Amino acid sequence: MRKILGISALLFVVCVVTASLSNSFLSAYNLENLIRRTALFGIISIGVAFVIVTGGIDLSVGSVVCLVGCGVPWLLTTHGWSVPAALAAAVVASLGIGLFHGLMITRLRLPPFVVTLCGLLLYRGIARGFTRDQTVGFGSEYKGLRAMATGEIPIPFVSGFSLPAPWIFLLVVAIVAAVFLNRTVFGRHLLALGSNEQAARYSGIKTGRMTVLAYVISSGLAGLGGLLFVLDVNSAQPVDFGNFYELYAIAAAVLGGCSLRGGEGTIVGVIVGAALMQVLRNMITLVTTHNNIEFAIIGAVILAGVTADELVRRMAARKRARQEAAANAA
Amino acid sequence: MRKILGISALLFVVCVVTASLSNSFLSAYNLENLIRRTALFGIISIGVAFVIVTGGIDLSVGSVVCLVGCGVPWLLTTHGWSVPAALAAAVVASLGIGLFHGLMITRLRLPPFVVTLCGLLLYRGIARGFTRDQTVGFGSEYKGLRAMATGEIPIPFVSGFSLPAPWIFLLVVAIVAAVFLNRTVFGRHLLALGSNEQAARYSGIKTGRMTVLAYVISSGLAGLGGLLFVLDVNSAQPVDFGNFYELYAIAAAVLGGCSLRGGEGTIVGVIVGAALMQVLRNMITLVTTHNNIEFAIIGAVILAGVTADELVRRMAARKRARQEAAANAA
Amino acid sequence: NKSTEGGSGGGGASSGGKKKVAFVSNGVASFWTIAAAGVKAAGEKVGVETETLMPVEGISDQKRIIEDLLTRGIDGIAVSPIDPVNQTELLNRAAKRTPLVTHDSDAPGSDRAVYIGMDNYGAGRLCGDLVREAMPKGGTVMLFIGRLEQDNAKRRRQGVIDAILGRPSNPTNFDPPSGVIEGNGFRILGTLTDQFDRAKGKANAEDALAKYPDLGCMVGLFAYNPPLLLEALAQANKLGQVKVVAFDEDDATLAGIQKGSVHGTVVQNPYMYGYKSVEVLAELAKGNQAVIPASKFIDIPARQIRKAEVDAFWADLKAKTGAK
Amino acid sequence: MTPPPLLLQATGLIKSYPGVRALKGVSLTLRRGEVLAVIGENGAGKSTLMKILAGVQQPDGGSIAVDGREVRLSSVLDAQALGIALIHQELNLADNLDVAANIFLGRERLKRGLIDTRRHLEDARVHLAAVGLSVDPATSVGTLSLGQQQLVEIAKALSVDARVLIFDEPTSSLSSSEAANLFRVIEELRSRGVGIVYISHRLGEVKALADRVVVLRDGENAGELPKSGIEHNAMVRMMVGRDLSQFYAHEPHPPGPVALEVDGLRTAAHPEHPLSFRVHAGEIVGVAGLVGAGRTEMLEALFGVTPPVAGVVRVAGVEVQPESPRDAIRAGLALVPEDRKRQGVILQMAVRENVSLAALQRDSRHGFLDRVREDGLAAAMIGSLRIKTPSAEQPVQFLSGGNQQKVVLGKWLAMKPKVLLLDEPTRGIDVGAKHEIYRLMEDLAREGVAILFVSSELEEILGLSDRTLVLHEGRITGELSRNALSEEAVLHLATDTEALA
Ligand SMILES: Nc1ncnc2c1ncn2[C@@H]1O[C@H](COP(=O)(O)OP(=O)(O)OP(=O)(O)O)[C@@H](O)[C@H]1O
Ligand SMILES: Nc1ncnc2c1ncn2[C@@H]1O[C@H](COP(=O)(O)OP(=O)(O)OP(=O)(O)O)[C@@H](O)[C@H]1O
Ligand SMILES: [Mg+2]
Ligand SMILES: [Mg+2]
Repeated sequence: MRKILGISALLFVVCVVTASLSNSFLSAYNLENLIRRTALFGIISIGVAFVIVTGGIDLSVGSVVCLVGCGVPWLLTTHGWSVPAALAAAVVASLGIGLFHGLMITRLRLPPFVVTLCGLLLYRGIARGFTRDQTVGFGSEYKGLRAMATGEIPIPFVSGFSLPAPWIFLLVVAIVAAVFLNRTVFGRHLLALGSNEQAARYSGIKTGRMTVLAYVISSGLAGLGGLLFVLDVNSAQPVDFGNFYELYAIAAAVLGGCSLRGGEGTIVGVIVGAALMQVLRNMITLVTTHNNIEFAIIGAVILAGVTADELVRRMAARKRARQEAAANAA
Repeated sequence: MRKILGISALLFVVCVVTASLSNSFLSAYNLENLIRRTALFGIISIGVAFVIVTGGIDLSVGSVVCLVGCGVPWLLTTHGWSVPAALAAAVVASLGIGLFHGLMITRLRLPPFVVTLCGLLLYRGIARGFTRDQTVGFGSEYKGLRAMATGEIPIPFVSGFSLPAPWIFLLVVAIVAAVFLNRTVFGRHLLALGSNEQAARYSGIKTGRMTVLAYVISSGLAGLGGLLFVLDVNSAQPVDFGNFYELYAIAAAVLGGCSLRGGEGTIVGVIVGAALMQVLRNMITLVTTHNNIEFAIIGAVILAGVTADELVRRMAARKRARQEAAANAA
Repeated sequence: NKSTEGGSGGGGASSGGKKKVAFVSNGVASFWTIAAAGVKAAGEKVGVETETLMPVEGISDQKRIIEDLLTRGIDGIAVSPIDPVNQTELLNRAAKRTPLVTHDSDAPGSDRAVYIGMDNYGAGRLCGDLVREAMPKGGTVMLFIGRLEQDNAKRRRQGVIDAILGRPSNPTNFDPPSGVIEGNGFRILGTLTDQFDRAKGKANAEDALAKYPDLGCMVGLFAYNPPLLLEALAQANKLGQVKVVAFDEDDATLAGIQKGSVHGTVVQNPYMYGYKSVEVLAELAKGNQAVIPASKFIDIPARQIRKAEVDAFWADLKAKTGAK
Repeated sequence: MTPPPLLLQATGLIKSYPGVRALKGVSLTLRRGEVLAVIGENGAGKSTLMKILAGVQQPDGGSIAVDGREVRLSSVLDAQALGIALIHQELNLADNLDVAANIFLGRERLKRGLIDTRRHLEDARVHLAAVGLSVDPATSVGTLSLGQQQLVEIAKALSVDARVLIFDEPTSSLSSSEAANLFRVIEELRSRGVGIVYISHRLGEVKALADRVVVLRDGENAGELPKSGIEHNAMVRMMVGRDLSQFYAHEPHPPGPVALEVDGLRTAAHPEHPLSFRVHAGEIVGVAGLVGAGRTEMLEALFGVTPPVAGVVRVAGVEVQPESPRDAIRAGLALVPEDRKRQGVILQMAVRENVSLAALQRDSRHGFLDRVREDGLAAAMIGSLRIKTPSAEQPVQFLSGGNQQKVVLGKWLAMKPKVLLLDEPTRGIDVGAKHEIYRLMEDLAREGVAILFVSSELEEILGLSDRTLVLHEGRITGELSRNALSEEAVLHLATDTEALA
């Protein structure tokens, strides 16, 4: 809870500052955009959060986004597959990748960093291979499918603002993920193995299987994210589609309170983290006239945020200690 | 030692395969190129290895390469600084960055992943900011300075092949690093704190100071690498100069036997790891006619390599166990 | 002292007697795929082996590719230098070992045999003229581009700006990307870059629409930018309301012209870049210097495509690239 | 009277780790309602045997029968299904989860497919009460002390409702009152017919509890004692293979000048209580108290691990400000910490590297390692402390607990400290090694080192100390000279909150 408070406060401050500097920030159109982007990045960040909770890392997220994002339109337009067949292929590929990572990590005991780094290189390479580096996209077809990402759901009694469809995906994913993590046996076991794998194993938990599951979730959600991204953007170039998204996803998860040492994390925090990154980027375009220092600002704000969070925490601890000492002395 | 053997064998196999498929591979010109590239990547990988030995991670390497690589020509050509002044600025900046990371990590106890991820965003952003996204370079000036990277040192009695100058830098860096890590008190302290920080502190080691030192070394060598890279290439675009180099550097270090859990690592292994990556890329351009699956191949080879290594290790262990059992039964 | 190394240099080194030439781009894009089709077609026609290489990681990658090509022994290289001024030395080194031409983007200070391509500044001006055509009464304009540090990008953008503002032709102008530029009844509100991240490119378009609800015209200067503009406009229900002027010949752009949501585009002729490069290199490899004009410039002009020209152009393009 | 039926029978169990044969054919039987003690030196194979019986590890050979039927225990769940539960020697809890979640980890109760948190909390309360731990089951395990965590482990095993319950050194971090409570629990389990395997290095406990004793030595059965034959010397003889005469050979020697003077020291954990005492050169001062009494905090404050908030510390008359262990070491202090594996040794490093770690800087030449001196130091310590290791290059993780502890001692002896602080120096250490550590402490005291040692084993305090400080909730509640020292006196001061400060 503590951890989420800090980041939420930061998000709030950034929103207030942006709103005061730009009156377009709170326009329905901009909010819809923000929500859609947060939803897309939120989905892949939640996936990564599961891996981080186990104490692992998944660097392949961006490349899985690329593989699915390029693969689906490629199958549909170049190979004329049907929509269900192409979606099935995407599901199989992304879950299969997660399974592969999980097995390499648990069976061969290879470090997650290495396995998923190879994945990062591999899947983008595969996408570049099969598309022959061609841009792929839906053109003006597949409107129905694309509504998954571009559709809007009107809110009763509210006009001028409607919910972007990806938000529904995020909502479903987040609720399922939160229940899964906090209320089911699987989630409990995942948290346990993240903080002390041996203890989990000694308690009869099939730690290998749980770890594999986490990687499957991560790749699966990366695949879903990749699909939604390409449906939203409508075209993908394998060389750069989803580049660096693993870092954004990990950053969102860590900002949202996931400890890279494992065993800690909340889904709400991850979404707040993803939102913060998107609001920052939005702010830079809305408020300034140059967007080339965007990343510098994101980096600086995150750093300032975690620093402030840490300092506040320390001050609180010191204050508490002082109060206790005073109470005891009295 | 075991760990280096596996990777060295892999490097050897890749070299033999490439040489048998392309008779240009062993040409003096190609070997010179390979040595130069290995040297450049080797230098930044050694830096990262120091951080990995402490159990940390440095994701900012590529951005430091970018900052120094863009900053030096910018200061020289756009601002007319003298060579010593520009170099001094580069040294101060890169060591300062390492110091900053180290202090954030040890004093504020922020996770290295977060601090250096922010660094990754920040320093590239800064470089983009001050160059206003313009390409910078030396044109046809500064030949003397550029000889640091492009110069060649003739070998006595050998004609047709001369050593690229960066190799000298790598040699010096590697020897100093190896001596430092294995033969000095500091190095021992670094290894100790990488294995068990608490025990190291209880033994009177200034763990904070040693950790800071590791980050300073990492950023310092990234700065040196950035300088040599830009002197070699002669021009740098802040947007992509050094992109992903942190991943190559970490991959080289891990391939070379550094454990991401800390406390383990050899300098020779890191260089072999860096060489493997370069030979792989070289092979793909020399042997195949499409380089778009280059990364897929690198990823696949690394994965196959670590997998084979692990399997061989297991087989050896099983064989040893069987022999022991037999000996005991007798 | 390099004469001893194996596999390098002279044309005779290639296997099977067939000459081998390489075409090196400045990055990866569908633009270059069209060029690759031209490379292939020319290779088949003049009987040389061809290869198209696209660097992923910018300049250092391009350098590595050229070095490796020289290692392998190549009979000619056509390259689109990313940073012509600073790459001069590399180009000169390559030119010593094999015939070298530049395409798409020139390196005038180098020893390259000839430049095959168009003038980016001029093409930019053509694009700027389309903006003025689309908005005869003037108005606000936002520019969208992948990156600004590439020489061709800089010149192209400058051409657009100068033409919109009605300035005389001067390729050495440079307006910094931040800040509003005004004149001639137009307000150029800014230039947004996306580093080839399409999601970001689309977000840029959306943010611009949010920031300037009454934006007049959006100009997409890299091939993938106009389609992203169209996506953003479609989602904001502003198709047709905001003018779009494009660069290059993405399918979505051409379809947009057909439908009227894009006013027009400026197309280069990447197919001819590839085709001509191979033709020239093949001749140079035979030792025939006569293909080089005195100006050292083979012009492959850019053209404007509006609704009237789009159908014919598209059909021709499909025929060349073999697309359905 | 027929003996109660056999619950568990292990025959000829064999287990090898890389380079070590931990079990070379060990057999064991356990009957209903029996408390079977398994004893042996460090590294004898006790824990390995128990891990096999609980399905944590699989044997290379031999067989296991439960209720007379041969079984294969290929996982913890298999063993639990047969009613076998193990309390590990090392703590195995997930710090991030609460007490209740840890107790039911792997056996969660469900309600409509989701975890029934309320029922967990309720049931946990019952099990916690059984082991006498009064913490809220919703508190995070990470905030509990070592002893409390140990009790959570025990509660966890009790919640299995096992027929065979294996305790692997359960009392090593318990206070005597907590241990006494545990013994009551064991009695009750026995009366319910549960078969209990009990491992301990505290032979007093074994004598009090066990119905039968099985002794292991070097991975083999070294003998068995029936209830009537359980007696200290017999057990020691079987374990060590020889007699250990005079367990506590304490001879008070005339104390020298004051070596450690502590005046008004306030620790960060208990800043409200100033601590003042002195230790003379050549004196052994014991520190007794219940778990959580703040003894560790006191030592850690003196050693600069968590610098004191106020107070004066003088070592041999010179004032020290212990801001870090380094400062303390410079001043002539040394600390053998409580948690050997986390704070004492670096498991992956060789014996040589561990022994030389603190002395490196002193022994270096301009910052370069002096391998000759380092090797010499390691050899000297291995020799004088009789550290059992194949070579100085052996990674410490492959040594037994006692030998690991000697490595830690060696590290500090190399520094020739004026004051040696020891926190539970014999925790988890076998009799033979204990004996040697006591001897070492005696020798050091004779050489003029001032020794301040914390122990939860009253026997040890009674046997070794010239003077005893008793702590209660961060306060020194009393000081007992050797003549006034008795079990009752210590316990009184350790529990009596009304005692004078
Ligand atoms: N995982 C392991 N890998 C390698 N060797 C091991 C492992 N576990 C135990 N050993 C070795 O097996 C032998 C038996 O160890 P075990 O832990 O069973 O001893 P123990 O009797 O429980 O000792 P202690 O009294 O110190 O707890 C020792 O030599 C130990 O070093
Ligand atoms: N009831 C409690 N609730 C929460 N924390 C406690 C409690 N009792 C002790 N602690 C904390 O646990 C930590 C370790 O206590 P510990 O048991 O090591 O104290 P100690 O007196 O040194 O005992 P010992 O050395 O005998 O184990 C201390 O930080 C202490 O404040
Ligand atoms: Mg044991
Ligand atoms: Mg303690």
